[in-house]
Amino acid sequence: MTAIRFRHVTAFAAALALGLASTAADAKPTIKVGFIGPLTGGTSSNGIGGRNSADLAVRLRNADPKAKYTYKLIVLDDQCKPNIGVQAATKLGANKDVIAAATHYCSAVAISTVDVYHKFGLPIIVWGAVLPDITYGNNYKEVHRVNGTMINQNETAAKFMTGLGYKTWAIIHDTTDCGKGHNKYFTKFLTADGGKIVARFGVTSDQQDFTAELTKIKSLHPDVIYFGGLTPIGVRIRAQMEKLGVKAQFECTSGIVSDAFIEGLGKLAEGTLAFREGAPTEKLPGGKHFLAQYKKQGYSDPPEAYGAFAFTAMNLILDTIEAVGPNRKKVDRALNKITAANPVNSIIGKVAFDDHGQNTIAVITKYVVQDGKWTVWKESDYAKGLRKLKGR
Amino acid sequence: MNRAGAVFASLLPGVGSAVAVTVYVILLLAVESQAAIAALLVAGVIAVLAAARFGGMARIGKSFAERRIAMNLVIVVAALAMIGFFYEDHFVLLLVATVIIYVIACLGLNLQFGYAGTLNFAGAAFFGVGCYTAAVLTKNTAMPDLLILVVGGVMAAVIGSLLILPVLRTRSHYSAVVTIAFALMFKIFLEVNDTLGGPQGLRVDGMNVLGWVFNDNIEIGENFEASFYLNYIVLGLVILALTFIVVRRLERSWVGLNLDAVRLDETAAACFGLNITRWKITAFMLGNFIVGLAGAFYAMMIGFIAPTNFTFSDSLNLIAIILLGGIGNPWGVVVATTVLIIVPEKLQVIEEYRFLLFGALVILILLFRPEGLLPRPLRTYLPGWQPK
Amino acid sequence: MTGAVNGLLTARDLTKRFGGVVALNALNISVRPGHILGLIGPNGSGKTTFFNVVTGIYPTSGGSVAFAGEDITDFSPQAVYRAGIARTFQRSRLSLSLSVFDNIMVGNHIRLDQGLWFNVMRRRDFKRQFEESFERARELVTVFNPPLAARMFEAVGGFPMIDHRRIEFCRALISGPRLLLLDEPSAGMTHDETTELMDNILEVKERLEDLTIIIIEHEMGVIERITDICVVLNFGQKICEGAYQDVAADKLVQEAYLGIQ
Amino acid sequence: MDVGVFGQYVMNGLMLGMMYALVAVGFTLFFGVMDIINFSHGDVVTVGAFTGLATYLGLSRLGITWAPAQVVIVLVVAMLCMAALGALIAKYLVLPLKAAPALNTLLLTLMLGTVLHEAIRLFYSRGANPLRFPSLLPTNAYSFGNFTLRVDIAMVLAAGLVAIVGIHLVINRTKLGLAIRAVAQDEETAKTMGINFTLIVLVTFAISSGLAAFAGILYGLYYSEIDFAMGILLGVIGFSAAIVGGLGNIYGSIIGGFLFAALETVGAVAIPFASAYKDVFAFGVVILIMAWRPTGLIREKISERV
Repeated sequence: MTAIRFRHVTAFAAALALGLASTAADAKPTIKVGFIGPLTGGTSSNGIGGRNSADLAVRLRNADPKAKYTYKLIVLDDQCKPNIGVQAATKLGANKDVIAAATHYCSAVAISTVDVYHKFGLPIIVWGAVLPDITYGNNYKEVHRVNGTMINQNETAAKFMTGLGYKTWAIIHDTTDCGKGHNKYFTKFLTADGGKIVARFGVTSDQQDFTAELTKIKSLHPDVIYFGGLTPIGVRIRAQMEKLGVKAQFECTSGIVSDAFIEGLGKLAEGTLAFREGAPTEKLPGGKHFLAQYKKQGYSDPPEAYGAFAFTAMNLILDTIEAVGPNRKKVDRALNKITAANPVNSIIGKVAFDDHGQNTIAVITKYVVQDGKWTVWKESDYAKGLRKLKGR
Repeated sequence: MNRAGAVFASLLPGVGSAVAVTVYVILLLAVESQAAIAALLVAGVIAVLAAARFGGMARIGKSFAERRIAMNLVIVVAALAMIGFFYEDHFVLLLVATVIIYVIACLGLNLQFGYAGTLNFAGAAFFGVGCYTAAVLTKNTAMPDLLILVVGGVMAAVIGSLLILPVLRTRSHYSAVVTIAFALMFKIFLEVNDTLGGPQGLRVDGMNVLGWVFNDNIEIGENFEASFYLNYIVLGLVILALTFIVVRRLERSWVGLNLDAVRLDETAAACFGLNITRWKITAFMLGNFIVGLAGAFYAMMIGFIAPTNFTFSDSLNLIAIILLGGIGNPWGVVVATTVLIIVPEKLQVIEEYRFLLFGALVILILLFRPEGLLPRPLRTYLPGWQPK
Repeated sequence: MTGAVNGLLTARDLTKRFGGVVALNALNISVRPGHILGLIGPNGSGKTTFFNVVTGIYPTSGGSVAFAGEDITDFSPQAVYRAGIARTFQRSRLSLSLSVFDNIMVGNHIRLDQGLWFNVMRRRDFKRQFEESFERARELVTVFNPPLAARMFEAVGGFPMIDHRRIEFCRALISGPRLLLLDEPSAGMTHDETTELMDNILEVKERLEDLTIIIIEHEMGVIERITDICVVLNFGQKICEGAYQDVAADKLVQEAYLGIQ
Repeated sequence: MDVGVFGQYVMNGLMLGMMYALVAVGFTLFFGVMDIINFSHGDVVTVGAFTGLATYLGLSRLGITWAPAQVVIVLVVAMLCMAALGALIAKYLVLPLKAAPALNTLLLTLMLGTVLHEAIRLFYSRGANPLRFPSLLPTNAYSFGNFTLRVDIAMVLAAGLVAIVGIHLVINRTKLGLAIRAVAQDEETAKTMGINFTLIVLVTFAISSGLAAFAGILYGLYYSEIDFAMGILLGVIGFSAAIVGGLGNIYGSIIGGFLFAALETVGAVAIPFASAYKDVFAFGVVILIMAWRPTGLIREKISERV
């Protein structure tokens, strides 16, 4: 019996400690908000950039004396894997203290988590995933998105590439909804613009060896290899293209616009093309301010391509909570009121959600890797004709 | 001492410990501050060690053995109390439900490994078979969900039967590679096979039994609303109870004896007429059935499944649970599952390191206490039975 | 070969080869019902192999085995057991982690209802069967060692070697076989223990008149004391058969053992 | 399919086969001397690769940038470290469990594998992400139609083959090899012949693990990318290869390695639309072979005393 008495004692001790801890909180009530993104794995640089940017929004808010609440950011890792994402989403949704969240860089994850947010009534703003169906595939009032979809970037991509005079394509895409989406839309626009697709391969999201596919592609001599997917596979394909002596222009999507892609390939990255919705961060209305603040906080990693979106998403959430108070339903209703009729200003310019909670981003930026940097096409030596893409 | 006194005396340790454990678990689940949780865990370990040191364990065990019916009731009450305490906390209830499901699955694997000695490295794969069965059936058929659970189990058993020939013909290392190869094959297959959702995975509809929708919160009147996870927990507990009884009775019967004999010495067993093949198949099929059933249930509860749910390391974790709990001891499974699932979830500090810790833990167990936390006791065919 | 005619177990030209090695070479052995036959010979002369072939652990390479008029050549071990042949092993193959009762019940397999439904759902009937089996086992154990009967539900690992042997005997006898194959029961036991054990065997033999036993032994004392007839093997061949005294006197046998040329 | 493409496939197949064989040989050596399966082997490959990468980074810090020197030093350091690791594993984890059931050792090594690659994931800087492995070999290439031969790949291939031949010579031509084979044959007799059993086990583990490091670095050079999980599949394939060839038989495991690679490549060619099926295909075949030849293609002698 000693054991049992002993347990009781410690139990109460623990309870006591708990009580003290809670009373020791400061005057402002603390509100929890969430962030989910890929913090580990091949796409982690984007995830961490996004995490830091969201965290920046929270820090600035907590530093602001006028703020009604103190905010605590709950950060979860979705590893860019759908089921891990669903687990993370369930965690946030199930935790009643979390009022709203900025979630997901990977479309594959986002598309599978929207149900969860709907089930738990947790308002979220997607900050990086580009698959249209995330917002347009359902009527969930809880789901919003500040960044654009993959439709426009693929339209631009097709027009641009055919414009450069390329004729034949081989498409490699990962078989997640994200890769399939890219495959679908790029094919649609490319065939419209008269491009010819000679081969098409669906690959799994953690495939290591592409020699089989590339050997096949090589024997078909396409002008361009289009890759619809994310950084890690992009790196492998490009590297193995070199090993097999595949001489084709490498064209990708917003999914590889990250420093990790360049780090992973070094010199080989040179000349890779990619397309992304939204202007480059430094050219955004509030871009300068954002980058300055980001620098000031001294994060070890860069904000990456979608940091500005993550910052905006989190800021929107915080503004809304300040306005209507920490209540999921209220916050959600308030977010849905941000429409073309009454848009709000943010560092990425005006944000207005349509009836599917989708923010409209018209501008698409064309990137090319030049000297180990993602360079806007217009300003690149390639556009100026000082350097040549493959086969031009 | 009079009769009533004696009864009381024999009940006290069991009831006392049950109450203590219940309170403890509730606290552990309720507490948020990492320090408090750590403190609780340390306290728990010390308490258990102390209990063992001063023979408390023996007394508790004794009173559980003597007052079976009473104790079972106590356990049920304790479980209900726990659930009642958290009736509206989605997250805690989700944890509890997960624990329940994993216990069921591990009971199945325990049947294979603990009794028949067939080490199945594809546990997660067969779990996955159940999950995908549920996903496909809920989407494409109007089959009643309870039936789907059963079908999930059957599918796991059927697909498992593909492995029976190689598993039977091979011995230890070699049969290990069969299940390992299958585990990997299964995951890769799911990834590359588009019709089953590929790496994207599949949505699964929640359960709906006779019009009772499991995914809706339970609302009674205006101001009472309980988490929808309660539905799953209740059903889960029922399934668990049934599984537990079946496994327990199997162990406490000639079948259990035969399985042990087969595991310990095939040749000798054969010389006394035991049909090795029959018993290995029985254990393998039944085990996979249980695992698959658990899988189907899990899929419908969690609502989404993808290949990365069913990796080789997931299979290893299932084995780790059995090993930690004490090979062949169902109660061990319960304890080990609770520890391995709840502790990392609560103690966020270690959550990141959980796999590392699992691995290290198992290594230590194998080196220093191969019989696990709760070593399997000798077989008692009829609890409380005394030779005349 | 007179015995062969009405022998309970009769091996004809039984042959077993492992690759090039001939372990049993056209062996003819027959044992009369109710007899105790001693099987002796130097190490590697094929005694245990003979048991393993008879009990179906090894397939034969030639020849035949008949039991009670039925041809049991290359029967599976299970079938041999069902036919009524039980055995013990040289290195006692008990499951040390199981209880005495469990180990004995393994031998009782043939009498126990193996149906899943019976075992899981019909617990009342199971209880009855269990109690019967327990009584049976307890009686048998009492014959060998009364104190043991009080400790039926303790792990075998905790008992001394001699009790292991006894438990093994019980495991072999519980099913009421007609032929008992004992593989060197005295192995790893002191002289006194061996004597004790032999008393046990003889005691059992008295109770079960028509039980036939084939015993492999090195202890000549044992053989002399309990066997009705001996067969001497060397290099898988029978070199001599007869009552112990005659066999012991035989020149070939002495050579085989002492290596006199 | 034209000759060039065919040649390319053969090249890919040889490359994979060589890596599998290197790993498989390790498994078979463990099994030979100890009758155990060391499932951490695959992750030792990983650790070896990461050690190599770390060494490279270190060298660059020191300003040693002459590629040939880098290659040699990276290889030597990684192989020595892994050899040491292997010996430690043998001494403190495998030998203590000698008396326990074989499955315990299997489990222990499996878990050790988890510990190893999890440790990399958690404690190696950015270890959770795929890391770029430097191409330390000349990258100029020669094209013949659709067939491209890259110097570095040719060198990697050659190196691998040399290693395989080397280990084969060690086992069959040296005193050490004799001792190893003696232990593999019959531990007791070997002991009576005055062979230090423990020492031989340690040495064997060291050799195999050294080979693993070698394989890991070749992997890095070939894919120019390594990540903490790479060893899992590699290990299992290596093990399967060893099993298919018949554990404890060096030739068997080498054959098994190349056979496995051949299966994958054939699978990839046969179903190019989803070349990832190649692994499903390969593992399926392994299971079938197990059913057909329960102790591997080249039978391992099983003697049971009753």
